[in-house]
Amino acid sequence: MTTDTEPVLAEDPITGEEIELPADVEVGEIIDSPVTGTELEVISLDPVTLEEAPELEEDWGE
Amino acid sequence: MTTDTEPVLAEDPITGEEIELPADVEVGEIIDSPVTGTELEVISLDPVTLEEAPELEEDWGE
Amino acid sequence: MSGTTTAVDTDGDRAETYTASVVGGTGFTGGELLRILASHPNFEVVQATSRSADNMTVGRSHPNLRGLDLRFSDPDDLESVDVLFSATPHGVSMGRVDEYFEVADTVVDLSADFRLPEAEAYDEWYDGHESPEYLERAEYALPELNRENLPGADLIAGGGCNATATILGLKPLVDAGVLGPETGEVVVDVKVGSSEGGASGGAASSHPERSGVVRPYAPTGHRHEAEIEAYLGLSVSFTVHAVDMVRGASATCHVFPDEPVSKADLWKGYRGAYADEPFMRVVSGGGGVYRYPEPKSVAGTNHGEVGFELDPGNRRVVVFSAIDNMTKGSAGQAVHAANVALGLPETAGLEFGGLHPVGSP
Amino acid sequence: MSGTTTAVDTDGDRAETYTASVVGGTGFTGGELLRILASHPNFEVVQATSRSADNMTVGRSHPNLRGLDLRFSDPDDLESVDVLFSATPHGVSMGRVDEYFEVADTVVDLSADFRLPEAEAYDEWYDGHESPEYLERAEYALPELNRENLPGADLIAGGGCNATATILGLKPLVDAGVLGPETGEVVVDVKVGSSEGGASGGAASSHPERSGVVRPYAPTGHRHEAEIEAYLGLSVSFTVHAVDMVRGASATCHVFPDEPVSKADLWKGYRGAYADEPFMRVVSGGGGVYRYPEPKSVAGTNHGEVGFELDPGNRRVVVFSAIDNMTKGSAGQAVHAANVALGLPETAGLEFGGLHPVGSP
Amino acid sequence: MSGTTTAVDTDGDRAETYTASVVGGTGFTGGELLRILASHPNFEVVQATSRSADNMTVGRSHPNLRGLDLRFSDPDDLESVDVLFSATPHGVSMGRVDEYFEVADTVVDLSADFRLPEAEAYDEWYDGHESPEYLERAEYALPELNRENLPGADLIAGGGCNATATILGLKPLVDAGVLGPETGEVVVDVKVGSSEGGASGGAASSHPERSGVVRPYAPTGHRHEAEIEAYLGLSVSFTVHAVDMVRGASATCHVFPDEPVSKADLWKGYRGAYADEPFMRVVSGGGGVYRYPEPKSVAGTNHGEVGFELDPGNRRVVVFSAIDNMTKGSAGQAVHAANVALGLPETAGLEFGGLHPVGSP
Amino acid sequence: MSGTTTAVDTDGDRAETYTASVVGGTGFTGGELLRILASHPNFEVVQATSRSADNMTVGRSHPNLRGLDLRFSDPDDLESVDVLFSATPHGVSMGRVDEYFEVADTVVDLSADFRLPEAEAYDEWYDGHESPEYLERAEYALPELNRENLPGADLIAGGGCNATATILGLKPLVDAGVLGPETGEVVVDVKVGSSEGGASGGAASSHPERSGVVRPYAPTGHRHEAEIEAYLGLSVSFTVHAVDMVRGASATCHVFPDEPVSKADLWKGYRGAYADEPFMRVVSGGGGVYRYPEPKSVAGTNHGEVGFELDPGNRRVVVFSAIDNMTKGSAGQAVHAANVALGLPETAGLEFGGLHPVGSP
Ligand SMILES: NC(=O)c1ccc[n+]([C@@H]2O[C@H](COP(=O)([O-])OP(=O)(O)OC[C@H]3O[C@@H](n4cnc5c(N)ncnc54)[C@H](OP(=O)(O)O)[C@@H]3O)[C@@H](O)[C@H]2O)c1
Ligand SMILES: NC(=O)c1ccc[n+]([C@@H]2O[C@H](COP(=O)([O-])OP(=O)(O)OC[C@H]3O[C@@H](n4cnc5c(N)ncnc54)[C@H](OP(=O)(O)O)[C@@H]3O)[C@@H](O)[C@H]2O)c1
Ligand SMILES: NC(=O)c1ccc[n+]([C@@H]2O[C@H](COP(=O)([O-])OP(=O)(O)OC[C@H]3O[C@@H](n4cnc5c(N)ncnc54)[C@H](OP(=O)(O)O)[C@@H]3O)[C@@H](O)[C@H]2O)c1
Ligand SMILES: NC(=O)c1ccc[n+]([C@@H]2O[C@H](COP(=O)([O-])OP(=O)(O)OC[C@H]3O[C@@H](n4cnc5c(N)ncnc54)[C@H](OP(=O)(O)O)[C@@H]3O)[C@@H](O)[C@H]2O)c1
Ligand SMILES: [Zn+2]
Ligand SMILES: [Zn+2]
Repeated sequence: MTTDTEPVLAEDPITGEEIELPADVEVGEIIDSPVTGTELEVISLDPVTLEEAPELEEDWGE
Repeated sequence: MTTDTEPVLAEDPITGEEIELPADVEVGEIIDSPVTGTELEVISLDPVTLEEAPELEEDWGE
Repeated sequence: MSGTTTAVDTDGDRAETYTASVVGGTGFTGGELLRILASHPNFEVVQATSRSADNMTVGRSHPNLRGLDLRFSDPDDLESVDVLFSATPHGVSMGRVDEYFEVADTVVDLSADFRLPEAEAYDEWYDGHESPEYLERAEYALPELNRENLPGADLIAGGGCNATATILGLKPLVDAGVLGPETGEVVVDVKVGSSEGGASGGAASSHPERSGVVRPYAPTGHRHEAEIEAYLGLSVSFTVHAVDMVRGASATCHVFPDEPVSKADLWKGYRGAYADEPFMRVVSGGGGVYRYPEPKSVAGTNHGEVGFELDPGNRRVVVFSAIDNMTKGSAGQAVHAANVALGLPETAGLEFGGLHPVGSP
Repeated sequence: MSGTTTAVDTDGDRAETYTASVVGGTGFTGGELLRILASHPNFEVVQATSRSADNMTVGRSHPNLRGLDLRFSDPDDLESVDVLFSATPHGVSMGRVDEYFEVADTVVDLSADFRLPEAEAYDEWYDGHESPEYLERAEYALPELNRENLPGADLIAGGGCNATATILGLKPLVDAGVLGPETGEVVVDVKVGSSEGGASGGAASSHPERSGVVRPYAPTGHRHEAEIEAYLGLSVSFTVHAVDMVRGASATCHVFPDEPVSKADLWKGYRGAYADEPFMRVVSGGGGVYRYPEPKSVAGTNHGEVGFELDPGNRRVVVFSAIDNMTKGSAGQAVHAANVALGLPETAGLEFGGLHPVGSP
Repeated sequence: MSGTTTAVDTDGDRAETYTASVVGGTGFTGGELLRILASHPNFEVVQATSRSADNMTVGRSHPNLRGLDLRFSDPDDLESVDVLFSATPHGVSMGRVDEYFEVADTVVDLSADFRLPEAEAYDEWYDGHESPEYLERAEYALPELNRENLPGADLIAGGGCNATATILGLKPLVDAGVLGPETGEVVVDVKVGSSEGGASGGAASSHPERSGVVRPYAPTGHRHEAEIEAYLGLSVSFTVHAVDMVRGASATCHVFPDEPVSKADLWKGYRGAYADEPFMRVVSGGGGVYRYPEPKSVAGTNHGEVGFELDPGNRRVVVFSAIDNMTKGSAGQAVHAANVALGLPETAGLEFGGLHPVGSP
Repeated sequence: MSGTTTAVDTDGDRAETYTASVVGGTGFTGGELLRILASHPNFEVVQATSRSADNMTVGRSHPNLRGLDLRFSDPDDLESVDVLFSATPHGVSMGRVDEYFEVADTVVDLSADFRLPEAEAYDEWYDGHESPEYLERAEYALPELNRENLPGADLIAGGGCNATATILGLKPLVDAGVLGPETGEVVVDVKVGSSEGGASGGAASSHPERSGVVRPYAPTGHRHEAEIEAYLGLSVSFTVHAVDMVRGASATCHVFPDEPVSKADLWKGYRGAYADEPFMRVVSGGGGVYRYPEPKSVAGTNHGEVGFELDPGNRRVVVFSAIDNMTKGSAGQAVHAANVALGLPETAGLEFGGLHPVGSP
């Protein structure tokens, strides 16, 4: 995959593994972890810090 | 239900309850219990004695 | 022969009760007959026959009838009843009809054995007929088509499910003169559920092979064409597809009238035809999810839905007709006809109005 | 407040008729309530509400109710009735219950709003409760559990469908002392149909995504655990899966009794528990295709089926329980409870016995 | 503009690799494009766009692509590529086509925006066209119809799925002179799966409402008629039904030739037409369960099956045609056309042959 | 005995090609083997046997293999091959294994005949064993469990599909010491599709009876318990339900560890266990529609998905495991094992990644 800007690195809050995120992530954005699929909220940039996003149960459930 | 011949009575081998069977049951016949649905084999007549029929697993299973 | 008994119903009224038996009680339409008759206010079920499940409880075959205190009996040991319903494969009833009339006053047969008025038609579409002398005596069961001849009839022949859907859809056009033997091609493209094949299905009706299909199962030459020709006077181009539902028959009829018709004409014709019919509904356009007839809307009921649409140029009328093959297409139709024949209220035993939502009905 | 009217039924008898309305009439359980009430001998439907389909015919939402001459009204314009049924999402009724009692003598709520006896449980499992003062007054609808407290009740709380299936399956074991708060793990593995999600489903309930699934939709932490704990006194390990059917909830309960039990014990316990219940059947083993409880056998009906099997070493009891979530699991249970509360025959309006064969019900 | 790169494949050969992006990557056909391109030996996927899931992984939308290391990007940030595939709703591409050609050499559009050769047709069947100047430049994607014009084409318009099924079924008859503009009525009765409605389905496509249906969803006036007219020169009577499958489009065409044809003629015509086609199969009669074309037989593949049957009187030819709407009916057809346009092996990336048994595919 | 041939592949490289035959070629897993082998770069199919369809084309049974130029042969006329795959009902291979080794160097058996290491287990769970001398020689096929013993193995025993799903789900917990023979109850609640029953299904697997079910088909005493015990050293409480899909097996395992575990522990254990496995994915939580393992996500592929969730109190771990019974659960596993045994690339012939959307796979 070619991109104009390099991906940024961050730590996966669940597994502690280093993960790659797109260069243009913003504070408050919800993004899924490439390791666990968990939805993460971007808490801060530089360095990028992530936190598990509150689950939107109703969004999915029956 | 009208029938020409009266039903016969027997003891359900699982629950001990008295059950009604058709008048024309024969030894060796497989018949289902009206109480439990279990398949029963007619072991003897007069009085009618019943026993749980060996399960034909393959008949049903996947 | 069993005399008609006079029962006292729960409200203290006097009402007719007729005794009835079902030949072919393990089958799908036989089970449906038992279901309807068991809760019918004017019928008392005497026997249900089976060769393969003789002496077993009816609920073992039909889990919805577990509450019924009845065991299958041998089809050779028929007791006297008022009405004998037969739901056996084609060819059985024509060989046993004399016997049936020895034990019953009225015989209602769900197979094709007495549906066609002419013995020749059996030579052409089936393997001939063993008891052609009964053909004239038989009345076609569908009340929407043949109500006037049913009262007092003692041999009633249930219609084919695909034929029923087609006849119900096209009859108003025939009556209105929009469609006749001289009109051009009438294409009838039918979609049916798996219960139409009966309880004894082979490899093609196993779940892995039958799930999710759109399968041309009668591309041409389907025998129900003969019924449509006999009762509507039309030769139609008929094709049947199996689709993934259990109950239901849906006929889409493509008609090209000689003279242009308008939507108002069609509404008038269809509403007029079915206004007094207790089981027919015209459904055509409108809002929401269910805008045209579909089997889901009538599943489990004796209702039929018909509707239509016009091509932009008014050149083609598309008629949609949907029934449940197990009720309106067979067992329900048979009981409806019996109700008419015996002078009972037409909807007796057939009041269930269906469910929503319902899956593959 | 509307007085109870005394109607004259078609047979000339005098019978109680109660007026009733349904809040949430476009919804799935609201539609099911309307279906049942419309053919119930003792109810007359006055209103069905909808905000989104105000003034539209009821049949536009529910094709099985096309014959019903009724249009949706605004939920803010409630007329006085004897019984008000509410079938809205969780949280609506707790905010409107005062209002409901202004127009109705009896309120039957299908949501979770009044199911749990303690306000604290709402803090723990939901987002708290707006009208905790009603919690004591409310009676849990399930007659098999709470029949003695229903007569005369004026606030009835319908059970959750998964909780209902579980409670019906396990209660006989609790009553027999086989299972209690001290017993080891009880695993309840539930499989449900898509109607459980209601009419307003999102992406996960679209046909392409939802067809053919076995999808863990509530792996842990399902709110129905609270109900089971409240009414059976058991803490269970609860997991719910979506499977490909529209109607139905099936609970498989894995129980490890401290003391060995025999099959005869189990038959005795279950038969004893449900012998007099008009809607419960014990189905366990036997021949044919339908040997254990399954949703197909009860689809469209208010019946519940329970059954069991023992591990070869008698170490584990597996209990199967099957209901239709739309009837026994919600609308049917609500009407059943209302029947008991008002002193009507328990099965009134709930006689439909189901179909065979039936697809994905 | 991105230059064509020359890659070294795993076997050490030199092979062309083209860069490609997909606009509309969360959609059903967009996901199918990504699936095919990701394992295509000659394509490298650069971007997949989404407005609603920007920056999320592609595998979150399409679980079969969890192994793909790619996140959605904003459709406004398109990078330069060799080939841009667009899989957006009708009307989007016609407004962005200039922009697309700024970033890509070749544009393959799956919507209806460039399918019809004449701008007037867009006025008649759609809401007009924003970029009519591109219509002549566009080539219809279906290689079986338009192979000779595809090499070098830089704007390729994917066919409609129902039109594709119909065209594949009828073209051999047209080529053989059995069918032409002067022939009488041609009725095309189509049955389609739920994926045809795309990923954003509303109430009618929720699982409870959509399961088990035979639902007339386009009784008359379907826009694909325009395509069939444009490419076969035939005006057909077209009706589309939704049935219970996810993938699949099946067209049953009822044709009444002026001159009698024989089965041998038909076999000759169809075999001749498709003998050299890598994706077409003629299936007509024979034994076993799968005797005629059906969607299950081609599910997940880029194959098309066609077959036929004659009425007893040879009056009518019934033609059956089955495809998977997601592959042969859209994404597969698009890649097939791109393969031809770029001079790649026709079957590259499209080799998957399907499964048996398979449910509702 | 057939010598290993050295073929020249399309790219001019030299690669091993092994000849292979399939006994039981009309069956479901036999058909799946043929599908995989036919497009496998290192296998050449020599024979597929059938008693019932001898001399018929393979495509007649399996429509996806219509392109394959092969006819069934009699199982008594086996030619020499490198690898013989046998996909017959339990009991056939144990009687013919000597014969198989006369014609083949390597035998891969998909039945239960060589799965269990001890002859006594066959006495307990089956009807004894005819060729117990082969049991030690046989290697269990599942590479995730037994990779180190497969290279060079000449008798390979494919795992049971339900056992495979369970073993894949629980093995990481066993390896991590969370679960062991001393841990309390492990409940395994399995849901399977109809293809598990094979092609010769009876009444219970007919479409009308099997559609839409949640049917307890092996309440207790399922033979796969023996495999799980043999290979994981765990005695599990096992219950299997039939649900409405064609392909797929989904195991939900309820585990109660002695020591509390955290989600991070679980992630670490599962990621660690499967990080290098080409076919395993950990799917647990996250957004979108597909948050946990489900059969739809792996349908048609050799992938397995596992995931987990914790009860609020961390008391219970729920493990979900989903495979396609026809691939990972039988034919795919068998080819995967053969690849390992013969030193071929593990994923050869098994690259298909699945579809989205897909119905009941
Ligand atoms: N299914 C439909 O939708 C439908 C619609 C309209 C009309 N029909 C017609 O209704 C009839 C029954 O159809 P079905 O679908 O219910 O079939 P089915 O499920 O196969 O049932 C046939 C029944 O007939 C019994 N039977 C078979 N041969 C018999 C014989 N020689 N003597 C006595 N009993 C015999 C069978 O039971 P045992 O073997 O246990 O005796 C079984 O109970 C057919 O003629 C069919 O064309 C069916
Ligand atoms: N589905 C089941 O199997 C099941 C089983 C047991 C219990 N329940 C419970 O029954 C209740 C209804 O479930 P359902 O499945 O029928 O849901 P549903 O199909 O989504 O229907 C909800 C109904 O409530 C109406 N509504 C929503 N918000 C409202 C408001 N603020 N004020 C007034 N009306 C409102 C909606 O109509 P408008 O938007 O048109 O007003 C709709 O008619 C829920 O509490 C559910 O938990 C459901
Ligand atoms: N489904 C079929 O069987 C089939 C067959 C033949 C042809 N087609 C045609 O293929 C096209 C796509 O169909 P589909 O079924 O894949 O639809 P779909 O599932 O609804 O997907 C549409 C996609 O387009 C994106 N999108 C919507 N509006 C957009 C806009 N204004 N700008 C950029 N992206 C936009 C959506 O994603 P975001 O909202 O996230 O951006 C989504 O990814 C349609 O034109 C359809 O007619 C479909
Ligand atoms: N289905 C699954 O998901 C699955 C998963 C794991 C393991 N397995 C195992 O794989 C094996 C095959 O299962 P299946 O589902 O493919 O069964 P199936 O569809 O019933 O096929 C069985 C095949 O064996 C042939 N056959 C039967 N008896 C034979 C005999 N005595 N000699 C030679 N051939 C015989 C049959 O063909 P003819 O009658 O034409 O000869 C047929 O081709 C079974 O042992 C099963 O336990 C199946
Ligand atoms: Zn479905
Ligand atoms: Zn299905």
